Amino acid sequence: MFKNEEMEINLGPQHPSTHGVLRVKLHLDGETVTKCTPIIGYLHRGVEKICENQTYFQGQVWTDRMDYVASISNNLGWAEGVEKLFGIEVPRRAKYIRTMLTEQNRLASHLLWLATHALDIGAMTVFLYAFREREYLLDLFEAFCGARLTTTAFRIGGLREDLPPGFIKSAQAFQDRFLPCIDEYEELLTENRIWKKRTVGVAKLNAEDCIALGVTGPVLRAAGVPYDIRKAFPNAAYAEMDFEIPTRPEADTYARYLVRLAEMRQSHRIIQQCIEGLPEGPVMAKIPKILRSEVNEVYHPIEAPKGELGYYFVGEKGGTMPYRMHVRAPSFVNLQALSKMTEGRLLADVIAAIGTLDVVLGEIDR
Amino acid sequence: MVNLNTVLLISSLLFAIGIAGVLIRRNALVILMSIELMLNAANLNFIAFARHSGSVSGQAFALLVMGFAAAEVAVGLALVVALYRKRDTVQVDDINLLKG
Amino acid sequence: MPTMNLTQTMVMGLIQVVAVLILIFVMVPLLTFAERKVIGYIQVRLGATRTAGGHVGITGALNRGMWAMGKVPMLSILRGLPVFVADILKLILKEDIIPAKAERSVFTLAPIISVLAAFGVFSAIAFYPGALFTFPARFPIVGGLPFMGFISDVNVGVLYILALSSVGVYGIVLGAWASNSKYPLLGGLRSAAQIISYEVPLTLSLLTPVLLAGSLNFKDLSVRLSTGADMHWLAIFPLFVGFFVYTTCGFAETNRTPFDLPEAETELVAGFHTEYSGMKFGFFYLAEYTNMIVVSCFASAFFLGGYYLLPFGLQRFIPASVPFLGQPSILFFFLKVFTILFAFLWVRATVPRYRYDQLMDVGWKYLLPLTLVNLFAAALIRFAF
Amino acid sequence: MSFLRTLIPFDIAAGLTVTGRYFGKVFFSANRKKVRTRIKHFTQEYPEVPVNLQPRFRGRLTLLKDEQGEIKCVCCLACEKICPTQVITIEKGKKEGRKMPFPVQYDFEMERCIFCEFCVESCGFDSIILNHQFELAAYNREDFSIGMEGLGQNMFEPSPVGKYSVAED
Amino acid sequence: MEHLLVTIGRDMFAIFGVLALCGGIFMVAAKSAVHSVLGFLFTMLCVAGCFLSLDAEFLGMAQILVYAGGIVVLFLFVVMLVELSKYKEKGVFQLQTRSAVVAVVIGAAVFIGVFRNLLFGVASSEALVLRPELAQGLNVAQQNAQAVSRGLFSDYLLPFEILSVILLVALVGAVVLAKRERV
Amino acid sequence: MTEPIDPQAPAMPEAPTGPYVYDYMAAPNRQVVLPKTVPLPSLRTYQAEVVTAAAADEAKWQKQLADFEVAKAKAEVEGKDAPKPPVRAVPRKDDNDLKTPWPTEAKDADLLKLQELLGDKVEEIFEQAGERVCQVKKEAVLEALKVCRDAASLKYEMLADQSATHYPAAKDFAFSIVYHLTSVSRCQRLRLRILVPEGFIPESACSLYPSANWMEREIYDMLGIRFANHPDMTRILCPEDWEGFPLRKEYPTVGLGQRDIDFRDDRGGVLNRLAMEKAGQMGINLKQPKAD
Repeated sequence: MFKNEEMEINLGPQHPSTHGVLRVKLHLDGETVTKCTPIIGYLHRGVEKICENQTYFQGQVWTDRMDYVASISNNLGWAEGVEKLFGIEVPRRAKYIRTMLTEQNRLASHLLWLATHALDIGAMTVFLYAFREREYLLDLFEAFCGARLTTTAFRIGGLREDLPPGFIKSAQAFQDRFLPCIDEYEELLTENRIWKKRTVGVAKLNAEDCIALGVTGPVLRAAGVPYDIRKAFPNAAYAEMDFEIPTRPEADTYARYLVRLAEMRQSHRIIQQCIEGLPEGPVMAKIPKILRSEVNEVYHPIEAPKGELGYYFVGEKGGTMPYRMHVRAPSFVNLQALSKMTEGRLLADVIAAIGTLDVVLGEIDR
Repeated sequence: MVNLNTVLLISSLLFAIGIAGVLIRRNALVILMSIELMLNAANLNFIAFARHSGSVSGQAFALLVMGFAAAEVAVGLALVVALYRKRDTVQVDDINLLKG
Repeated sequence: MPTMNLTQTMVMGLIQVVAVLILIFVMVPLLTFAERKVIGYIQVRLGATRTAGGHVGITGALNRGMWAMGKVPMLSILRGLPVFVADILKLILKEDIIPAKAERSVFTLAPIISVLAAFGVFSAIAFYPGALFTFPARFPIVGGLPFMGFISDVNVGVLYILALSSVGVYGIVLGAWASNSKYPLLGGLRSAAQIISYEVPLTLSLLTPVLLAGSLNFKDLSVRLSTGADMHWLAIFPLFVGFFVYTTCGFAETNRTPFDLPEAETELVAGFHTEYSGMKFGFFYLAEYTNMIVVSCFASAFFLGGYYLLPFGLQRFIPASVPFLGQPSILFFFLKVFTILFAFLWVRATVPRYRYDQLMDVGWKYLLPLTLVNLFAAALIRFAF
Repeated sequence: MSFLRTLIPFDIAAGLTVTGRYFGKVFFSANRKKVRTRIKHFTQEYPEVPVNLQPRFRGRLTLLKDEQGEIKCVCCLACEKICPTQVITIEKGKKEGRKMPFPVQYDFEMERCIFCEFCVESCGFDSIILNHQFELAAYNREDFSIGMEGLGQNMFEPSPVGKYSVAED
Repeated sequence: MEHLLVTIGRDMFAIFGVLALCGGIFMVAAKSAVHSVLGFLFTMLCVAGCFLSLDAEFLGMAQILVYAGGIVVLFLFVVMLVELSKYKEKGVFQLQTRSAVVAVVIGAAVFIGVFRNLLFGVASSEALVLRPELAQGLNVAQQNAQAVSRGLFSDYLLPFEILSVILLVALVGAVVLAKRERV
Repeated sequence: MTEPIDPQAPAMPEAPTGPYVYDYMAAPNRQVVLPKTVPLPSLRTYQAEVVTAAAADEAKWQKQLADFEVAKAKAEVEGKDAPKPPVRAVPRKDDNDLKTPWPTEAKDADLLKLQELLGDKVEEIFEQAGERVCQVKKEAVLEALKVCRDAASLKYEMLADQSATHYPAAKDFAFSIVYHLTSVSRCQRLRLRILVPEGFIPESACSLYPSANWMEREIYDMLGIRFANHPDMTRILCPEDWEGFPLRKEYPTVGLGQRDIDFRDDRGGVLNRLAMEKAGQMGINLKQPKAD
């Protein structure tokens, strides 16, 4: 440990704070990290290969299992990608409902992030408070599609069923109780001196590095780049929604925390607009029973809670299954930035950096 | 009651152990510890004589010796660490060159 | 106090040691239970409400019957109480694993050192300044002897306690080293550095009451401080700052949040006791909670008024003639101890944890200057007025 | 003022206020006597207090029967084809006095089922549903192979698996 | 029983002293440096016990505080860091061990020869006994700490100040020595 | 294990030799059907297809006409009624039909600019489903990426995604590698595509876009395409010693690389054998997988 003797330490694959089976190989000089190598693949299930052998309808169930904390966003990406591949136009009501559920799912994902990130840094009560609100959201998902986590919420061409009776009412009830809860988290964390010490200036990644490394989502926005696919390439009903892209110039962990909290408030706003402006009409487009594609390729990105989630399809002539399916998982690309964020910093900052990147291993390893 | 010569015997034996440690061990850390042991033997004598004469001077001196011991350990350990960093060893046998 | 012969002294000492041991062995499990409950309530859940097998056997039948009647079985605060027995049973019955590459002797020695250092402290702590009760004359050896509120009345009690608690660090460091594993080693190094650096402000903050009261005897010190005998009224300020610094350092000494870096589970899995299991782990656990109790006893005795009702020497405003409130009582002492223990749990549930270098910063850059200034102020008050 | 704010931890006091408030609320409401009084804690005591499931909850697959007690399934194999994990195996057969085909065997390998409800969606005869059963734990793998008949594997029984769940007994 | 207890109480110093000797021997003879440190710690605690039995309460506690709380932890710290490397000791003892042992034995013999009369002479048991009434001088009104500090801050103020300067110098020196050269 | 055989021992059913192994070679998923066509979207191919289809349609119509003429002549000869004249089939349309996005001529300014800058290194540009596609020569990919990133009017700063597709049925190439570029400042997207044959080592994009690091490792891991000048060309998702490249079309969904892991510390196989014997006593045939 004295004479340039570095300790090599394995953070994971079984470790309380790596959020799954992430393994990070650290070279430590005392407590300072000199080299940081993320090693992934422990959860590799070959989703892309499986989807090449399943029809476009069936493939959606695998997207649930990628980013399992934001499965509705994944469903949306899949459904919209396939619709783009076939040129299907979705009814407006379905678009609104999709937008609302996706935003609720963003809330759920950000709440989970807040919970685990705070727990990593040591604040254990925020964990339970955030899970309490997430529970309401999961109840809403259960009411809509029957499952809480692996939702399989949407269908190609729209939705399977319309909203259940009473859904709007309970969603509105959640809307009413949610904003005070965010204030509560802020009271516990935002001004707390220990929280600020642990996050301000930690794991910095400026805008140039973010763009060069392909980092998207709240991490990019916390570096001051107002890039949001909901605004840049509007999908679903986002073009009709009125919301802002929260950004911060500091590009550190604290800025990401603030950006995500502000995003939660914006999502709350979007859901309110969806509830108020929900149009009447059918929820399913007219599509044939068996979809047969033409030769086509499509890359469809959406703004998942973690960043740009892109689905790349190659269609075969007359094929009912995708010839090639590829997922641009936001966590996969974002995780590349971990070594740049942490090298030269302390061991505890690695934990904060993993937390602030908000990685989900199901999505990274696919 | 305790006899003074018991104290003296034990302290001289402690001192002897310390000398033996300095002379026969090759680990610089153990040598440093042996020196501490000798200082403690001296302290024991101080206190025994203070007790014998009924004056606190000996105890005050023992306290001073303790402070010196602490200073000595700080410097000694710093030396050992510096040595280890330079030569990758704490064995006194291996330190036979003038230049590091 | 009647004079005692040697045998009587030894027997009385034995009785009192056993009493204190019983106190520890009751308080520590209750403390873990309270930790579950308090943190549970803070986190809008119920905490422990049932032990394993709550649905079988007699208690199971009882529980189910009461649920069927639409009643919550028993008082809900007490329903999880058997958990602490289950905890101890689990620790005792669990397989005691010594890793193959571990240094066996040191590995076994480390938890023992921890526990001994933690327990030994109690021999100088006075829970009550005088005799609690007198044994009736019909008892064979101890008849007519008083049962004191302390084991021994050490002249340099404060120093003794500080010295013993500084020995406790060896348990952690040796256990970490003997595990021959990397996470424990990092935890052990952190712990050694942390405890050594926080011992300085801790000791200095304790010097404030020592300076103000002019004694090193635990009992004398506490009584003099709380009654405010020959103390200027300004002394409340250095006492208050001293209390603040002492509690902060106490959190650090006992490795509690926000200073729980040696066992920061999100960084070092479980820190220095990662490789421990069974009763060896239980010893570390016991030592940590015992240390919490010790810190609470200290803070309560020196800053919060000890055996009297009001803290910081405010007791002088209540004349000794007031029947209950003016008199020293063991109840007041334990009330304060429990309050501080509750604060331990409350803070744990609220704040995040520091980073290692920030922890050192807090210790050396803020607490140490603060205590020095405080000490100087106390000396000024003592000698100027 | 800022110096004072640094010296005195107002921020931590604010956090302590939040947590302390919750402690008080839950402490005074949790130690109640009746079950159905207004409670402040969020968690539920699950096996005793039943779970409220939404009507669309997706549980275990079940075959439905019509009013005569006949199995509705007519072996169109739509569910078998659409299943993403191929957990359904149907064997077609004939039965006396029934025009439509009759499933001689309807096997459901629940250990692989992902509860996506595609089978129910594809069924044109409304002959299967996912019921509301969610305590699907068992000690043996064989317990997860559910069929129409067989030892302890009857699909029409209320709980062929999950027999070790607490709520059942 | 009573007799035994009295004996133990009277010979407390001897017990602690012998234990300290055992610890010292363990320290010198132990193969692993950590074991040496353990032995050292034990010796220090026992020496503190000796101090206590010689009516030097304050010094005993100071011994534990300074040695057990500070110095031995430092030793342990350095030993743990040094033993991290895979470097194996070639041998525990030096090459000149035998001659060293001979020298120590000769030294002890000379020592005993010179001081034999003084220590084990006929009158020694009378002259050298530690009389209990003399302990009162060390224990002014049950406050050994006060007595020691009186001595320290009145008679020996200059050595005390020199000591503080030396400590400061040692502090600076240790920091300079142990500081890593940044490349 | 050399134990003396006890003649009085009860006759045990013979324990299966070796551990229980699912016969992956016989599994239905093991059989691989290689694709017959090359579903590579391309304006040129589409236009050729359209022309061919029109020609085929025309030829069919001509044949129908000729048949009709022949039939009419025959009927006239035989004196029967004249057959109905053929009607040219019009493709049926209804609401359920999909509006398939066909490739169209590139009209976008970015694509034209790119062609202008790169000249004959561009093989093809077109638009499909609202996405811009530019196919460049495989040797010039780094140059094309540099132009895309640095040209003032393009400024595609971010490499959002990079992936590859296997085309075993194609003749002069085996893989297509696509680069999805995003311009964060202009909110534009572009797909760059190269076609590489088996064994060709394209230049790595890491020097221009650091985000390509893991994506190229993933492509190597999944499809076996190596990249030149990559800092760390190793497998990323699969273990280091994995056989084959899973996303190639000839790779079966079940079988290759699959291994049975015995978690018990049973080097001599004693525990396994005992378990087999026990299973044999209980009449359970572990050999037969339940799924079949």
